Amino acid sequence: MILETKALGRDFGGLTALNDINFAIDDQEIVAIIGPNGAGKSTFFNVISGFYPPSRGTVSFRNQNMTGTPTHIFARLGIARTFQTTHLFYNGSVLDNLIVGYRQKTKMGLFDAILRTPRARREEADSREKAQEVLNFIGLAGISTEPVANISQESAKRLAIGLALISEPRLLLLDEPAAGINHNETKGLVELIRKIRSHGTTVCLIEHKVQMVMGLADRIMVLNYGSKIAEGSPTDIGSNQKVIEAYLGRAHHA
Amino acid sequence: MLRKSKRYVSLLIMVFLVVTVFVSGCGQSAATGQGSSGTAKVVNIGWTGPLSGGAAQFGKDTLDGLNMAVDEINSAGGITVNGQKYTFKVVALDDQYKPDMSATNGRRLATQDKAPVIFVNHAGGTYALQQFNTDSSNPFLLAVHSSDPGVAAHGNKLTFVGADPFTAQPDPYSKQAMQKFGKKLALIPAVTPYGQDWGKAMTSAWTNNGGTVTGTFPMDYNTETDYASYVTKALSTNPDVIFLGGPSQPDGLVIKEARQQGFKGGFILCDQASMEDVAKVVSMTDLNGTIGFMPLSQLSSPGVKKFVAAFEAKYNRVPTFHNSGMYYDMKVIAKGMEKAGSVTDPAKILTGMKQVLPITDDSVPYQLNSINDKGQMIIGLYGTMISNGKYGQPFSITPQQ
Amino acid sequence: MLSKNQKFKWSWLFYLAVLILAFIFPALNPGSYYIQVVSLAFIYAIAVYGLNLIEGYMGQLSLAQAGLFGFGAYAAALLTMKLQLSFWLAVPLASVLTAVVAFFIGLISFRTRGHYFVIFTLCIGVIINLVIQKWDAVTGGMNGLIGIPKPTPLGPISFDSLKAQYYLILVFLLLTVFVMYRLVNSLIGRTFVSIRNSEELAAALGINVMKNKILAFCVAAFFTGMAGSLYAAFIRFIGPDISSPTLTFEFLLYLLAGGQASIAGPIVGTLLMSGLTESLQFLRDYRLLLFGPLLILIVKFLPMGIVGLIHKLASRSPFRRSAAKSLNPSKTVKGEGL
Amino acid sequence: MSLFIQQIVNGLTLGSIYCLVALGLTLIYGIMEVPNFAHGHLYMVGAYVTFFGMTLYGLNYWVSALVAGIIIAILGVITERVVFNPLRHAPSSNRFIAALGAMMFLEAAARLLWGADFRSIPPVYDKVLSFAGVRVTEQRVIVIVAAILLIIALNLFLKRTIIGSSIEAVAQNPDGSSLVGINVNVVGMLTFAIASFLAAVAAALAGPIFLVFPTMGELIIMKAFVIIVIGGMGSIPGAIVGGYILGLTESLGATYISMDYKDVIAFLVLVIILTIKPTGLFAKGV
Repeated sequence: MILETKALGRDFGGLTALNDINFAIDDQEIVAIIGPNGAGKSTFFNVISGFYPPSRGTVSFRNQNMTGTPTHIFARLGIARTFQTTHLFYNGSVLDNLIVGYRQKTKMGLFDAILRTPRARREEADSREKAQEVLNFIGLAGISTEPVANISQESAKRLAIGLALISEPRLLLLDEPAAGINHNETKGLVELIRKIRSHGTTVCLIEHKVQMVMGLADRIMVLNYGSKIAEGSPTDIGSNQKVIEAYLGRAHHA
Repeated sequence: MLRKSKRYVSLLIMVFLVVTVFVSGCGQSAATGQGSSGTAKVVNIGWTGPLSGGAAQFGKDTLDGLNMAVDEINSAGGITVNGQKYTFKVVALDDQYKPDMSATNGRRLATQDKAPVIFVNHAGGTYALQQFNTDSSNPFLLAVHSSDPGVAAHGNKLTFVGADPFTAQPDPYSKQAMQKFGKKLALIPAVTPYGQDWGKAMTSAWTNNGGTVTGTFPMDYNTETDYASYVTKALSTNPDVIFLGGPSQPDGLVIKEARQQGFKGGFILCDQASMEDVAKVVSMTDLNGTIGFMPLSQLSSPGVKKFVAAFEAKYNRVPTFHNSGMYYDMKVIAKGMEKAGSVTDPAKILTGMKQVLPITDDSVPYQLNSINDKGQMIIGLYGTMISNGKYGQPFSITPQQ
Repeated sequence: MLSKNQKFKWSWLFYLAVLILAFIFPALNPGSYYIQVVSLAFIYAIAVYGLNLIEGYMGQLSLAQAGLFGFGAYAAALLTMKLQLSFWLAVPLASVLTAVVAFFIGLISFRTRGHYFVIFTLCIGVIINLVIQKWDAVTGGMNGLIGIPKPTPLGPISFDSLKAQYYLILVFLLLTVFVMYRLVNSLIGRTFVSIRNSEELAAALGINVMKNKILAFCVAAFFTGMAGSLYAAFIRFIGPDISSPTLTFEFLLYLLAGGQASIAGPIVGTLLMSGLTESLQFLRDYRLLLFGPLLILIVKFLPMGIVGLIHKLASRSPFRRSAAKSLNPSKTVKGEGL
Repeated sequence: MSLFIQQIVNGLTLGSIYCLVALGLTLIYGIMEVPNFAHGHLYMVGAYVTFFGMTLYGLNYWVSALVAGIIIAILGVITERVVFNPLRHAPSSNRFIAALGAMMFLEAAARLLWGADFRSIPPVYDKVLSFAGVRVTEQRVIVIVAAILLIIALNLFLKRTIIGSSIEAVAQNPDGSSLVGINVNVVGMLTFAIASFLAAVAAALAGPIFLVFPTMGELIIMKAFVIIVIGGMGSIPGAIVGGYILGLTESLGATYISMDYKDVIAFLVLVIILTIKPTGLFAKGV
């Protein structure tokens, strides 16, 4: 078990966005979280990646209670995440974008930077090397010098994942990785996610493309109105009456 | 495409706005200085002071006087030094009241324009210029129009202060006010250095004459929006007389507010305010019992009459004391150059200026007595008290030599 | 971002030429007026480099900069006048003190974000200005401080002449540019830029956003304070005006005109605007009338200033066109931060 | 005691002016997310228009005030169109900088066209009312009463009219309201018009008591920012309460605490409040 939430809840003002979620992610699993719009998926993600403190309950990562830990510490302990909107650093090339991802592993300070101490040189070389390595891994080595503003949506998605991977996280949280890309590109992405898992990283993703999730995930959690309504293997979920109702019910309302 | 064209529209509007204001304003600015005529050589006279920013009006007031003096001298054929005719040209640079810009302007006037004399009308600029006006490479005479006694106090050998130090005023003012209203004084000085020094001088003059000070309420006349709370507080100490240390119009509003809150006593104005401007915002009846600088136009000496008439003819308005300062300073400088036989050596010019004093004829509005060893000119100035809605008789506030 | 590519050699050559020009400039005998203008522009440029780090690279618009400039100036002036410290001790000490003050300001002000941060820092600037005005016992109040000593001679080198002072200021400027160059091209500089682009992503990458913001603010304050202390020793008279928000707005104008988030921007902008201010002397009030619309036009049409424009023109060649596009910061607004 | 009451009256007068200016500022911020630094300068231009209306064209005081309101409202709309609207999607610091630019322009233009000297709007209601040892001019009473009436009118407008409630809707959710058919552009212009109108009327009300000069806007805008940050940027009740609090604090602070550090107090209060609550006292949303 790598991550566990107990009775997790989160309120906004008077509204309950998350209610009493008990969930666990095992080592080297691919887990997906699905649910209709507004079901609380993003809130759940934000809580387990440290962006929102929970209103109730606990999050523990590798048996360590994370409640009250600052966001950047989540990342340093090994939880990396991507965002729904692809946040990339538009100035600079694909390679440049990746380098800063390695910052958390480096120790150089102000004076190292100004005086270019051996440590600064070594760490900058490491970052570059690591970035190159990740580029190869995510399959963007060919466009490493291309300015980010020019690359395709798919490459941007891969790059965002690469940025999360460069610090070698134990748990990777992907927020709608396949949004805005076509069917073929989605296939490629699925391959990449599998490859990430095979290198020892646990993956948890939110996704709208149910079909993709069914083929990819080991286990699925379904949220509706902030509560967990189902959890299980893709086949279990596919036949779960509550899940079908939740999706259809919403569809009827809309 | 739509977005793009919108951007150009807004660009056009903006350019249009700039051009409009530009063109509408350009007509107002008149060219200063005159070209040389005949065989006369031109001596540049430098000026640095605020022409933009909050103090721009004060800057323009002093510059007008200087321009008028130079025009008069030039149209009379200039000055003759060692057989050579010279005319003057004013080179005025804006420093926005900032000392570093005064310093930059000073360098420019001294080296580019070879000005032997540079006028400045504020203490900060004076201090910045005093750092290098005696440098052997480009020395120049610093002609300061400020009644701040500090500017002459630093022992700078090439500084000429063409206005009386204000320290001469509090004593006669105190005597007048005490006699008429009583011995209790409240002060509302400005927070500026000048205002605070004035407040201190006023306090010591008042107590030396046997009065008591009920309270001091320093006010930032430039940033305060509503003077009422100061007036209320000052009045709560029951003074007989209130000293005001601000510029004319704010002083006027304070007086009006005080009268409206029921104050019946007298006021003393510092010399930053001119009574004629104060009277623009408050009625003469409310001003009864106000003591301050005698308005230039109310004096009846031939020198004043001549100056006022000439100024009105040239600028189409009645001059105040501030308009006259650099006028008579320039007259003294021109005469000093002739006497010294040099238009380039500032030390000689200053010595020459000392030798041409006193000037008591009608070429200058005030009697110019002497220049002391600190470069401070001693002038015969007058104060007055308003009573029955009219300016009273002038009384002398000439400092002790 | 700058990295090892072939464009470099050309720009180095260009920078070398500029450097040589800066060194031989007084020898060309331009007259003390021009030396004065350029020296003053150099001093302001140092302060603008500070603003460039915090606003340009970090995206945090601090309007407390003139307050910090004033603080540095008064600190240096008081250290030399009251404690008789030598210039060489007073300047670093004043700069460090400014950074320390900035540390505490940063600790509080970075709790706020966006417009609140801007207004908060503006208020800090106003408070510093007001305290300088009112605390006459130490600061001389509105009178200011007169007669600040010239830079202490360094062995046989004296700094009495204007030319010597010019070189002194130039050395400080070069030091500033060097440090800034090293900083922004390091991992730390990348970290700052990542925070500008998206505080969320930076935090998700394990970057301590608060700590980095404070670090950048302190470094910016160090140089701003240094500029202030050089100003004090150069003009030798200081008054409360040098800490007024108006000066911050001028710094901002210099920075935007030159181009934010570039190493050349601050010096280009400051020299250009100082030159423009001087050469437009005859326009007086109209000059100020131009600066406002200029600011708006720059923000709208030239968000990366003159330097950005030059980059854009230089990269009009077919393969570099895209790089220019990526300089447009409006594309980086995905983050929550400023 | 009469000192206290006198200062309360002074504080209320000042607070009324602060209120009207801060209301416009907060309205603009709430709708457009623009920290309009030029707002104080629109107030200044409003004072000049009133002044010239009365002295040059001999208009009645109230007519001049109305004319000033309308002219400044138009000027406000122009500012919105030319300066802020094109920057709607730019980073927020750019809008801030553009506002500074607009401010510099207006101040320089005013100084150029009308000179730097102080002017004063001729007093109309100069009679002194006296009760219980307190003396107040009619003009001050007018300022206080008119401000209250304007605040009520603004609230009625926002709550009771369709246009007004659409302004409120945009303030609460700019993206959502454009979906339900409210023209965000029109609302933006209307907001600027109303805010600028309020500023100009405030200037006309204050004119006979205060002085008119090109930098008068700088002082009031700083205070107005303090008010709306204290009150929560975008909050209308916050601006009203904040305005009166600051006016009273200033007049009473000057009396009972320190005249020297009176201005520091206002900014210090702001810093303390933001230190404790980084989003202001009555911030809307999170």
